[in-house]
Amino acid sequence: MKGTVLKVENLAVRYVTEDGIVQAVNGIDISVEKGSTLGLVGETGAGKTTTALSVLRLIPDPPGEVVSGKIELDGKALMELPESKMEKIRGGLVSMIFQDPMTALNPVLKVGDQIAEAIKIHQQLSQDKALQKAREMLEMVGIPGARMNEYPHQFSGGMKQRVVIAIALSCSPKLLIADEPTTALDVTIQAQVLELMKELKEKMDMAMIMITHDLGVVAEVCDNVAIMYAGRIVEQGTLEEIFNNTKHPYTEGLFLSIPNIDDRKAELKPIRGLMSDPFNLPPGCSFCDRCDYAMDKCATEKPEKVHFSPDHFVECHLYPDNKEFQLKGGKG
Amino acid sequence: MSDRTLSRKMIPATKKRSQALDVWKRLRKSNSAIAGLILIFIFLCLAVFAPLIADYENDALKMNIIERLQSPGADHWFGTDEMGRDIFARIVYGTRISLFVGVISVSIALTLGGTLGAIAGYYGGKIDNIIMRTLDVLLAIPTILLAITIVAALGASILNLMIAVGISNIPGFARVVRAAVLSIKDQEFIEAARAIGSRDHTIILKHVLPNSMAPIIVFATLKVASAIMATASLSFIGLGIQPPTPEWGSMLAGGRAYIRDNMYIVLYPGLAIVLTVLSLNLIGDGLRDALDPKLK
Amino acid sequence: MKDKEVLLQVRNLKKYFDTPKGKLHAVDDITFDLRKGKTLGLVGESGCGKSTTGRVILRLLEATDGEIIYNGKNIRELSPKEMRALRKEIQIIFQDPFSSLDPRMTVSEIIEEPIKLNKLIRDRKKRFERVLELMDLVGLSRRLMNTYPHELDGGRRQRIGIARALALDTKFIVCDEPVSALDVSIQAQILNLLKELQKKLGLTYIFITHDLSVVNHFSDDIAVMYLGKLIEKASAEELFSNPVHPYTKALLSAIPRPTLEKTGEKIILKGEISSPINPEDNCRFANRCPYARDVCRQSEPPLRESGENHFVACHLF
Amino acid sequence: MIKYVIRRLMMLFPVMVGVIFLVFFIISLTPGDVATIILGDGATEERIKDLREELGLDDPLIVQYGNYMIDLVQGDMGKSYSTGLSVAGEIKQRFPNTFKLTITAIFLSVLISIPIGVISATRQYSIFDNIGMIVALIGISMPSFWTGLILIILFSLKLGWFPSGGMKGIMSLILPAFTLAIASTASITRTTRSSMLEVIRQDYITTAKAKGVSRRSVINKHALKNALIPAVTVIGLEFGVLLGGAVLTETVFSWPGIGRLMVESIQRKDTPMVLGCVIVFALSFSIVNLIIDILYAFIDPRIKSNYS
Amino acid sequence: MDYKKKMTMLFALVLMSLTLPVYAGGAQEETEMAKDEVVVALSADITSLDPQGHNDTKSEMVSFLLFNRLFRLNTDFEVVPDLAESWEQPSDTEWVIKIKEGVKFHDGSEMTAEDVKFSMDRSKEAPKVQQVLSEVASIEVVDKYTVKFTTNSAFAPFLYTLVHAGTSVIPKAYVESGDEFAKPIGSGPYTFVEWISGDQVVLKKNEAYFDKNNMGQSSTITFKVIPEGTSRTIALETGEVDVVPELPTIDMNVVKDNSDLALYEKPSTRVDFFAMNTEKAPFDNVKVRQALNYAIDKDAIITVAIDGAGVKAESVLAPSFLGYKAGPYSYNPAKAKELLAAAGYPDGFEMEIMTSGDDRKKIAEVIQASLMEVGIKASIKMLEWGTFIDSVLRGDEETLILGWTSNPDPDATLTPHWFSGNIGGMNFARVNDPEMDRMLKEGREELDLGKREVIYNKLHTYIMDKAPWVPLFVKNNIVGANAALKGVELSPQGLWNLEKLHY
Repeated sequence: MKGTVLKVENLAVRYVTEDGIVQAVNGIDISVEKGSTLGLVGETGAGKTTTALSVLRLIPDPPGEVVSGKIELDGKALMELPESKMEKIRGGLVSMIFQDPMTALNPVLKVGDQIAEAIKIHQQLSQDKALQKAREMLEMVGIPGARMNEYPHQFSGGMKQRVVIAIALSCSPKLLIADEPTTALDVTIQAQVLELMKELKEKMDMAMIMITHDLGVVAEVCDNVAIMYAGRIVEQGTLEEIFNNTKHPYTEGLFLSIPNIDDRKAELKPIRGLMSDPFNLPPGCSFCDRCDYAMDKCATEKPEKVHFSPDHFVECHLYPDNKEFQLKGGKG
Repeated sequence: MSDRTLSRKMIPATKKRSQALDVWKRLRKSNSAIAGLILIFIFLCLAVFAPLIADYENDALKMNIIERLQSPGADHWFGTDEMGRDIFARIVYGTRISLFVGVISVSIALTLGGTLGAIAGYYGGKIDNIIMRTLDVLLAIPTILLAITIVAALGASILNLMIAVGISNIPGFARVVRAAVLSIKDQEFIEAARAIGSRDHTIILKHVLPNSMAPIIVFATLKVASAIMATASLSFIGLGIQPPTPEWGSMLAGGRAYIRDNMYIVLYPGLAIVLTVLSLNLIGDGLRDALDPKLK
Repeated sequence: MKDKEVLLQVRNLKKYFDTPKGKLHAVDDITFDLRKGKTLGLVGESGCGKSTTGRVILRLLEATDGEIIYNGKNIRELSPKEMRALRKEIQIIFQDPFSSLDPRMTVSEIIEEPIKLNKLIRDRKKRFERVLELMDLVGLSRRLMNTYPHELDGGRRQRIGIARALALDTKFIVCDEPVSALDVSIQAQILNLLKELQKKLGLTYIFITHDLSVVNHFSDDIAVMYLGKLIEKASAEELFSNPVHPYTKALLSAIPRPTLEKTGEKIILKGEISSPINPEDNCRFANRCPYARDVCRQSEPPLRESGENHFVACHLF
Repeated sequence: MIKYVIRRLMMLFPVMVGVIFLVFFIISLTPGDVATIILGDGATEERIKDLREELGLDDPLIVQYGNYMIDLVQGDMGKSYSTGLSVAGEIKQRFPNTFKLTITAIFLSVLISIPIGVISATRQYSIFDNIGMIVALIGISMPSFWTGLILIILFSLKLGWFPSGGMKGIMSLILPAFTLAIASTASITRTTRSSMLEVIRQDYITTAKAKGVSRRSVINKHALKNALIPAVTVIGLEFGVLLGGAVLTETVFSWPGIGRLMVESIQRKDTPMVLGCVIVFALSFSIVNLIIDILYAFIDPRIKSNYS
Repeated sequence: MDYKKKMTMLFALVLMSLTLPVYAGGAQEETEMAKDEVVVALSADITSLDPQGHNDTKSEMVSFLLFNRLFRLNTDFEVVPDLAESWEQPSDTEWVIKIKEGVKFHDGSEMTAEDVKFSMDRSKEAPKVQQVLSEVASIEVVDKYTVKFTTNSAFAPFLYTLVHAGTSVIPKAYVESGDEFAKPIGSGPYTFVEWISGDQVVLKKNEAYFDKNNMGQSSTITFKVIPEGTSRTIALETGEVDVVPELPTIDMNVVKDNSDLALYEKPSTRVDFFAMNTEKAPFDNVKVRQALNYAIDKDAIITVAIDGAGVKAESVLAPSFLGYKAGPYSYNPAKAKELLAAAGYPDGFEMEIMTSGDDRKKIAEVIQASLMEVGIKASIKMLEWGTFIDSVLRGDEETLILGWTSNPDPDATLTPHWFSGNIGGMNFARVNDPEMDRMLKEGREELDLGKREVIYNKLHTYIMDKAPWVPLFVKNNIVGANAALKGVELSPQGLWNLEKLHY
């Protein structure tokens, strides 16, 4: 281990809306090591993006509010920093790539200026020098430097995502948070972008959080995986542990819901039902009413963490009593 | 953001709920819209129950030289005008005229402009081009100037005033309806309707128009407000409603010479206009929010 | 393939759009057959014309040229009246469950509309029973009858869309990316439902998607499109085990697989899809193809049979 | 870009031909005989007949229209029926005044409304926002002639800060321009606010924040420019409202503009003068909207690339 | 950064626009010296600087300062010579007039009989004023300073026609130069400086004026156009104008109560009247017409419409006229009802009042209210002036309200209004009465004043008996002025002799 870049403890975030309170994130712990990639996996509404935005302290307030939590980035306690200090950290120490490259760039500014802006803020360079650096960044993500005077609408989706990556990486952050960076892209372009990100991550020796719902992407880029469900991390472990030693029924359900490209006859075994209403989470395990293994106490008691290795834990009532329990799906 | 709204209202409904009710629920949350509704409700009551409040012939029309230019007081809440008519009574009856003129002229514009806009938007292409280029001609003349020209030509009367204000608002409505139709017609549920074999008119009437109503209702509300203003403006340049009909605009225009010493003569009709227009605007704004699916 | 089994024949279908910048060749001369009770997967990346193809077949868009023969009749030549009659048989399920349902109609109204419109069941009560029956069929709880689509989640909405498509004497459905807007777990539910319905009702599907693993799972035959052209066509098994076209190969290899066992090297394509506006007379994939030769830049390859029932449009064959 | 401007300018011609025909038609509906009005009291039948012939009033409407258009193309807008002065000359004298008034009003509106709109949006639901929006609504709801009279009484009669009317120096411009600007200020403020609110929810604003851009910079550099696009549309439309409002304001403030001229001419059934005024109004309104469209290109590069 | 550049450019544009020429005028100057400038407020712009190209009182005020006529009216409306040195009447139809010698036009050229003849001929041809000299058959130049007018028939009020602005003498050479009165040249006490359309007319004192007794007093006279009544008064109060010739009656008290301002009042010769179209039922019935004469409350009208600034009109001309006689009517609704019942309308009827303009609208409203009392339901139809006149000439109206400023000679008002030949013209009541026609002709051709008076006396009585009009009131002319302004004179037509205004 080369040291911890990000440590999040007991983070809880909620949104207060007219219709009620959404418990978006309900007390999660994350840590990301230097040079490694954490996959944050979950479906719509699991709280992945909220987690990411909390790290940058960009939760829109109102309606969002951070209820509790400690966030330590590169040794700095972020929650205590004043806004002005925080501005220095965003885009510097930590930066973020967003899901939809179509809307993530300001349509009225040239892409070169948009890259240079971050550089100017964090590296105190002159306009000319910053632009020079921006050109280099563009070239690094595989776009001819001459295109820096163009506007976002002149770029295709994949190219825009490259620009977004260039912005995020322009100040060599210690941590890169990528929020579904390839979901909006076509398969062949997705492959290009993933390849590029892997390559740059190596080159710059960054830590990364990859937010995705696609276990295929996870398999390709992540070292560690955290599975989120209804604002909780229900299972976490190394890539291998999660894929080959799946413990949580939800994780298993995810695997069984994906058509197997190499075995077209394999039947899909979807998770039944829907995710619980985030306005009204059940008192026990949030997953219990969809779970095939559910027991009585699942409905009433919150499950505790059960560790299988220092990195691999699961929050599920199946295990505290019977660590050897095997899921039926027999994933693998 | 991944925290999109989920199915948060799994209401086990057994009866069909009206959407108007939903809109009303959202509208109710806006204080200003409620304030506007209350004001308009008051004005509507004044209009409907005017005969219970004041005597049209004797208070609002009949000259009473002895009591002319009396300041507001117990006998005459808002004072009397230069002919000794009770200003309060005139404002009460004026509510009828002003709201009537506003609503009818907007209805004219909505019917004609709306039809043209819907046709242009739905069929697109050449039809769209012909309709919209023709309306560009109307659009090139600022609304009030067009209204002035028309009233001057037709002569000043309530009917002509409504026609003039109505006609001059046609291009505005055509544009709003067209834009609304355009934004709806490319949605997949229109294609779905076609896929199950619906005909054009069914699609327009059953799917396109009901779904375009939100911006149209909002626009219409705001336009009733501006129609009332336009009427007042026309009165100011002597093209308004004929005496002794108590219309706010003409009260304002007729009383403006007294603004120095008997300010209440123009103050109250002016306030009536401001309050009506204001409340219509408040309602329009509230409706805009309440009808906006994005805010659901 | 025997003609008897064929439900739909598409011959040299073209759909061009006029844009300010020129003619956009959305669908450019494609030909395929669809067997009764089977599923044809139409695969390709965004902008390749797969959705347009679906809509043109249903005459939601008018084709520029070509024939669409359904049960022996050329759909393109039907009168509006005949077309309306045919619409009882051919249906569509849309990608976006958010915009494909009229937000001002309740669930039951949406499902009831096609029945009412086509006067299939005139009795109100019976019609209502049919609606409930359909809701059961697609797994929609009856209590949702009077809710509005915006109050429901994507999966349920997609079920409404399916119920609507099944409300008539449906025989053939164009499924236009029916699951791509859904979460993985919901996606699997809908895929299973569609498959079940096919078995139960003997439906024929055209399944349009960009997701290769889904199409492999779901289809009997697969046609791959690139920039308006059909570049490869084969049975699903054949296509996945033995892809011929360089684009198909790249596409297959680019899918991120949720497994730790890595199979073979990834083919990462360079560049992006070129413009479908006024395309030149060449292989449309040539500028990205790692194997492109001069001939590829000079003429358009025709669709040729490369093996039994395996067609490919590539100069390399 | 230049091509686009030229094309747009060319498109003005059919619109103007239509506008002139429309007004011609409307005015022809006006009862009253022009010749009688010109000759006034005690004119003999014969003189009236002669004059009718001279002015071509007996020709069918379409012929009159044609003749007018032929003259117009040659740059001749005719002579006023009531004063005999050249319409073009009169408009040349009067129009710059209206132009000054409306342009000043628009600048006043923009200078006031954009900052207020932006501040309101960034402090949504604050006291500033609430008060600002209520004031804006009241501004929209006040008839301008009424406001004008009240302003005159207050600022020129009671306080003596500004002249009550006329066109003498910068001071005399302030009250009428302000009166005229009130309603527009209100609606531009509201538009700016709502578009700003929409913009600050966009993803690229989050991107900018994630880059570490300061709050002020996010608003001024990233949000404002995007929010201006709808605001600019409204400014274009408001110009039409201002031109219309000028008719009233010019009367109240004795401002010798073209709006007053038009109303007076309508009342005198002075067809050539009315037509001249309408043409100038429609032209300037159309040209302002063309300028607005061109301005888009400066603000929004996406639109610019559509022009070529 | 080009974003910044663009913003700078935009800002520069704003600045530029703020320095447009309009601002060149700068703020008003406060002079400590006695003011040598008089600003007169006009309610509407002048229509023309050509004295023969207009026929309205605003343009007249300017014309009277720029040009001279052969005669002029004094404040009591008596004819006094202006350019005329002397005149004689060789026969009933011939007038020989000698003009003053050495009268110089503003360009320095001398006025001759040629100019006079030219001007009169031009006047007869000018559309706006051709009726003024319609009785004149020909004009001849007798010598350099003498002209001879020949009238069609004996025409008693001939000299009165020569006071009209349309008979102003203009230099022949100037008109022939083709300047079209952009910079008019006259002979009057003031010379032309500029006319800014819709805004103001500026005149400068003519130092070389021929009549040293009637020299211009102030070095500059500016006419400012202020259409809003209230604004005119306010402008007077704030000192932006020095005199308001048409002060809104409602503001009389404001001026009276202000020690810095002075109010001038003088009865006019204008009669505002309510005329009934005798061709249309029920107004073809004389009883109905008389009933309305009893039914209309003139006091109320005076109070409401002109704030008391006038007197009741009892006949069709102002009392000051030759042969005036008041009619027999007074406000008496009961009597009106009686007459209506006698005429067959015990329950009244519905009718329409047509008129034009805001002031008249108020009159109409009072009449409407009065008629309501006797059971007549009147509706008001407001028309634009042009449309109104046109409708009236066609006889569309049932009843109408109008005002008429009488020319000094009774015939000039009576013949247009009551001669049957003027139906379709100024005979608003469309009266066709041979007896009336006879009396009119008699009065007009009678040169003996005493005999004329008797004739007109009879005529007044006759007309009022037939009651085609309800004469409403004779309004006072109200002029508001700065208290320090000297030389404010009023004639029955309003502010008079403006050249005498000064501080």
